[in-house]
Amino acid sequence: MTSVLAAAPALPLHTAGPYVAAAYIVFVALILIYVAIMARKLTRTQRELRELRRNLEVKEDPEPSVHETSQRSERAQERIA
Amino acid sequence: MRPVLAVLRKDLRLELRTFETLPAMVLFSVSTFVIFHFALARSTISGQLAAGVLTVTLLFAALLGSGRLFVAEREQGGFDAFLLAPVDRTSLLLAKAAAMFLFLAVLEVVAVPAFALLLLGPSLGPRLPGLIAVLALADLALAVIGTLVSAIAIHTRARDMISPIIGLPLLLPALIATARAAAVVLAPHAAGTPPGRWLLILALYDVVFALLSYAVFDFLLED
Amino acid sequence: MSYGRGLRVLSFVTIATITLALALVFFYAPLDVNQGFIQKIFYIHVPLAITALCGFVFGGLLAIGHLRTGDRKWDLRSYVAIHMALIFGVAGLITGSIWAKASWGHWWVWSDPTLVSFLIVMLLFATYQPLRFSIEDPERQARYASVFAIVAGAFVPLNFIAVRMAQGFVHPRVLTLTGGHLPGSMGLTFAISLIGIALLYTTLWKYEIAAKQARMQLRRLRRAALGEDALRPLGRSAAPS
Amino acid sequence: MDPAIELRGLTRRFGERAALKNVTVAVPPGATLAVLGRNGAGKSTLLRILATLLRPHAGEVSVLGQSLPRQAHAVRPKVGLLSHEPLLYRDLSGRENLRYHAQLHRVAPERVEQLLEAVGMGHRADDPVRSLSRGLVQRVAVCRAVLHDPEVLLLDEPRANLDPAAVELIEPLIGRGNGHTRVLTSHDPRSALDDADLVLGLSDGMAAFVQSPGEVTSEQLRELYE
Repeated sequence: MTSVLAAAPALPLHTAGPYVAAAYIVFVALILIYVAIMARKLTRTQRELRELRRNLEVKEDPEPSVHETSQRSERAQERIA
Repeated sequence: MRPVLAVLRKDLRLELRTFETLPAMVLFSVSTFVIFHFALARSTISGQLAAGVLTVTLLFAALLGSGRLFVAEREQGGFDAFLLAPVDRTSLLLAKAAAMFLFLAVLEVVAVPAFALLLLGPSLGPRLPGLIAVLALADLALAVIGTLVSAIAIHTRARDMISPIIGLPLLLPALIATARAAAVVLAPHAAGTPPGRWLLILALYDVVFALLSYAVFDFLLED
Repeated sequence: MSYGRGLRVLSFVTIATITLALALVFFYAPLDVNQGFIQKIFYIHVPLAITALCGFVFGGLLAIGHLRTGDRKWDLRSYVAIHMALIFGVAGLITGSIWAKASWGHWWVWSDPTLVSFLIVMLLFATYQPLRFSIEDPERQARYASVFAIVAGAFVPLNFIAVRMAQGFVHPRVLTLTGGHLPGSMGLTFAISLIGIALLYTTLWKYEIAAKQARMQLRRLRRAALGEDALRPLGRSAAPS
Repeated sequence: MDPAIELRGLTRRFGERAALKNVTVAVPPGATLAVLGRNGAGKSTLLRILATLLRPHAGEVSVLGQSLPRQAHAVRPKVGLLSHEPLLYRDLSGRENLRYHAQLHRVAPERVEQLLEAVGMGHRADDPVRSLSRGLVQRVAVCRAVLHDPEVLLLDEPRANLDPAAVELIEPLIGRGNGHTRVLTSHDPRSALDDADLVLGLSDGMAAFVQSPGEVTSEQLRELYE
């Protein structure tokens, strides 16, 4: 491989730059894609957790009192904030 | 050893009764030689090209044959019947690999002369001993990997697809060694002896994967 | 839920190491005499490839744990190890291809045995997911995947020997896997890069397992709290369940 | 006396679905357990676990004092399974099939001839299995199941496809009262009840009842098959 490398002339910076940039961008892009996929999965997990909580609340207490309902919406608002 | 022989005898008897595997392998090989003749637009080949054509043809014929290796066991309850017997599970691996090896040997008895007749430029006679040495080691690799892969694939949905896509990359080192060693043997002018280091690689490959298959085969059977 | 433990510290260490590595690559390591600036790809490509290969072997070792104990958590670990290694491997192949194009003018060269071996290993492991996907029973899927992982893990070194021999010993190699002949400053940069990428692999491995376990726990909770009927049936999947 | 077969809390899953849930039953030596239930209730799964073909996921299973799945190798020579499928190669003759199994089980070939005679297969023993009627195939399958003279017989619908005359022939091999401990399933609960000392009703993998045949009410049977 030395011979192969030696045969290849050193590229000047302005030609080499884009290639090096491309390689590192590939690396960063793959990580970002991975993070995006994981973010989607996380959202789904959170949604299912919310559903589970709602279901459990309905199951335990089919007719929640007004007081509890307002408490719950307060909590929801806190979450949004 | 006794259960191995029992299964092997049963497999050979079944093959003689049905002729489901071997004739297909032979026909496939001969057709492939004809296809290579037209695809390469050559009437005779030698050296690396000849070695490549022969190796690739045998490889695909082996994959074709290994695909049928466990079909009767799966479809006619052979797995259950075998598992009910108080015998070592790995004897099934040994028997199937032995059957596969025998199928390949018989295939080559027909396919290699056919290859010499149809495509090979230099005469086969003086090259035969070297070629037999190379092919024997290659057959061992094909038999072991073919058995292992088809045992994995037999319980999958897409078994006809799974076994070649796993088998081909897994067999690549053996394929490299076979093609390179056979190239020397099939050299155009003077027949060479197969280089030791390729035979060594092939033997190493055979030993490693035979032991590995032996170690993991049990887990492919239990449920 | 033990996989989340230590993940935060590990993440920070990983980020710090990779930042340091990038700084060293671009501001500390000298330009290569022959290759010039283009050689900087080496610091990302080779660690990615080495980590991917080690990840494959790691997945095989974890699969041994599964077959020995029969505990499916090992299968999950093995699956994620191979899954991650595949991603790193793809990154390694692309960066390697870019490097080949820049220095030799072709996107692919057959003259470098390491690159060729790497491609073969990738081809083999690319069948891991389809294999899992085509087995429906989760236990059988786990068992067969482990068998595959062990055989394929052992295949990695054997394949390298065979391909290296196929290319012959004609060329002594500068860029050996360990970076043996590199001048000190380049060697240091390479080592830090390798550690950074390996840490990244470990972090993502732990993270992915934690995420998968969380989802499994959630499903179990749903079943316990709401009964069998509340569960949507699992779709066919290559991932352990 | 220790039970020949003992299940305690046996559970087996296929993926997320439990095929058997917490099944507990004990069968004394020489007794016959009839397993009743609809298709998919877990009957075959139970037989396959006892035959060492499937591993239990939870609970304890012991056959002749050996616990499964750990001592499966010691259990195998002592159980005979007559399953839904005949477990015979279609392209081999009955005799060849049995000889093959005799080799695997280390049984003398004379035993094969003896059995073939006993089930009245002497004249058709060299025909390939695929050319035999289902009733004849079942006779060969019975020979296969009892080839190694097992102490425990696991019978999945043993009388399926058999005419009364053939039932007479195989009765001495797998019937009640020759000392075998038996587990049998049947699509016809009435005949199974006549044949059993103990009845296990399976419903969705759970034991609906375990009691002696005399105590099984038609009410229970109706619920089981509804």
